Amino acid sequence: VGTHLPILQWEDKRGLAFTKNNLSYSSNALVIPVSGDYYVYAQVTFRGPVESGLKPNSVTEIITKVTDSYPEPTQLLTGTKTLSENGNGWFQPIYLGAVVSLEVGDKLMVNVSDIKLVDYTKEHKTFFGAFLL
Amino acid sequence: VGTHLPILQWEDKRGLAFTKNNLSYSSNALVIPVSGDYYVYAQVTFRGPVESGLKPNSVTEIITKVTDSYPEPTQLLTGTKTLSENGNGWFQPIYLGAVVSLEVGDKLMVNVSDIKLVDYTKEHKTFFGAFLL
Amino acid sequence: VGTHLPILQWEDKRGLAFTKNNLSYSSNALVIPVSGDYYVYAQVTFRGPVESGLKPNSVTEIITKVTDSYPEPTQLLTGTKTLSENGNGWFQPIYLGAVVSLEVGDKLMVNVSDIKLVDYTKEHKTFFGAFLL
Amino acid sequence: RGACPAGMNWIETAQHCCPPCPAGTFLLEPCTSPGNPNKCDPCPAGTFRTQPNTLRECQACYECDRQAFQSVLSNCSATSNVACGCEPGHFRDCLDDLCTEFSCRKCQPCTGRLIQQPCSEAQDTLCDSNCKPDFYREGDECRPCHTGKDTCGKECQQECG
Repeated sequence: VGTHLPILQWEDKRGLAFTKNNLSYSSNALVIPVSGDYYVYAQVTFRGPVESGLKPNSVTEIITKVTDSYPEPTQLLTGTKTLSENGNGWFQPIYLGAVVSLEVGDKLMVNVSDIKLVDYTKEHKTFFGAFLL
Repeated sequence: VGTHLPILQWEDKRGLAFTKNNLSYSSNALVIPVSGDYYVYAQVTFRGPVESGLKPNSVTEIITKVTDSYPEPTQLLTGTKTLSENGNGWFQPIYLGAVVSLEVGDKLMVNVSDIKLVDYTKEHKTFFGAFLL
Repeated sequence: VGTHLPILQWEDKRGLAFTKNNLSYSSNALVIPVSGDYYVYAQVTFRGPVESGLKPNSVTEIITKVTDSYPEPTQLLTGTKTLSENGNGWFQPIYLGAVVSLEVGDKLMVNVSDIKLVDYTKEHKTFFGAFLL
Repeated sequence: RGACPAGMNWIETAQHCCPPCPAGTFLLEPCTSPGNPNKCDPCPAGTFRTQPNTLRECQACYECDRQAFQSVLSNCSATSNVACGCEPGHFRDCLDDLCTEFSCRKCQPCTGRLIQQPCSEAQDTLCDSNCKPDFYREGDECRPCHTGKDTCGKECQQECG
């Protein structure tokens, strides 16, 4: 459930983006270098219009964990919001953040309900990160 | 004053939930083990439908502090949002997070405008935590 | 772009507000005392009514960086939301938070689309902060 | 932190002032002393700096929003961000007064009416309020008089005869 949703890809070097302390980014996931408690966060700005008549009634963002020790992804944090904007141009940011216990090698990803609705145009509107406590 | 609003109860052991470094959970509150600055956060996902005709026009989440040194609770962080969804099935997440100075023994709780509207069904949609800086 | 929007002023001493570890507040900005990675966050609660007929169709909050090393401000984090509430009295909180790399002397500010819409009446509804990782 | 003369920036890591790197580049290595040049590298593809600077990285270019029918007016270069406009047949639906955020909406066709003002980047087509000759008004639409169909209702007969 939820984790079959499309996975976002991220820029990890240019502009404001960076990875350090061995936290690395590969194939759409942040890879955990050392076991511990991490504050994990992500914001996705969703936006319309999509071709008129195709307005979804909700948008969803899920931070997911994939681990070698379990065959299925685990949903860590979920933000889901129904849309009530009627006009064409709408914007809806969803921010998520919390402390989770992670093991070395765990992978963190962000799934969204519909990639076509994600505002990827500006790095300061849609972002994803984690830091070790 | 918001703090007479109902207090949420939390799972603190099973699934993704955990407490450590002596941060403990008892009678609906996180209990602060050592004085210091903490990043405190919580997300509550509110959702309808409620019996039709009873749709609230807003939802509110408040992180509150109770301390022995003062007889009244203190509102630390508040998220309040009016609802404009007209349909019955609606979802509205509210995330709050900030650094607050706390004393040993202080208790942190989450109040909500209406417990019936809280989506408590999935641990990744409604969560609450804190960590010492 | 974006950074010509009005800048919010903040209380830095009274109530829940405080600054420490040389992170100081002056002329509407948090001043970074030592280079490093910071978790920077802010919530702005926007609210109507505005004189009827003048309801904006969106609200925007931007955390901006000003540095001696560059003549233009840099947008670090942006939350922009269209409004669909039709009634007059509406509330809309926007929370932003992420890790950014900062240099000593950098200044952090919060810009908003319209200062008249900001609910500054309660410190727990609109807040701004940062901490060194 | 030392004060620097005009045109020079304080470099914390070097603990002295250096000249800024030119626009389109970023500071790879600061000057060894205020009189010497920095080592500046060009902004990597997909990034830019419009101004002289002593920053350690360039800003990431924005992207035009294809889903919102935006088009590229000018590509991102080492010294300028991308500029976005609207695809032909669309106009800007601004989100805020400064139009920093906009989506592009289809221009209205003015079927059966004269065009007062053609669609532009900034504004939708302005249609004449009256129907063109050989068209009649039905509700707020203008319909052709002779469609070969036999149905010519009351409004049609009044205007089309």
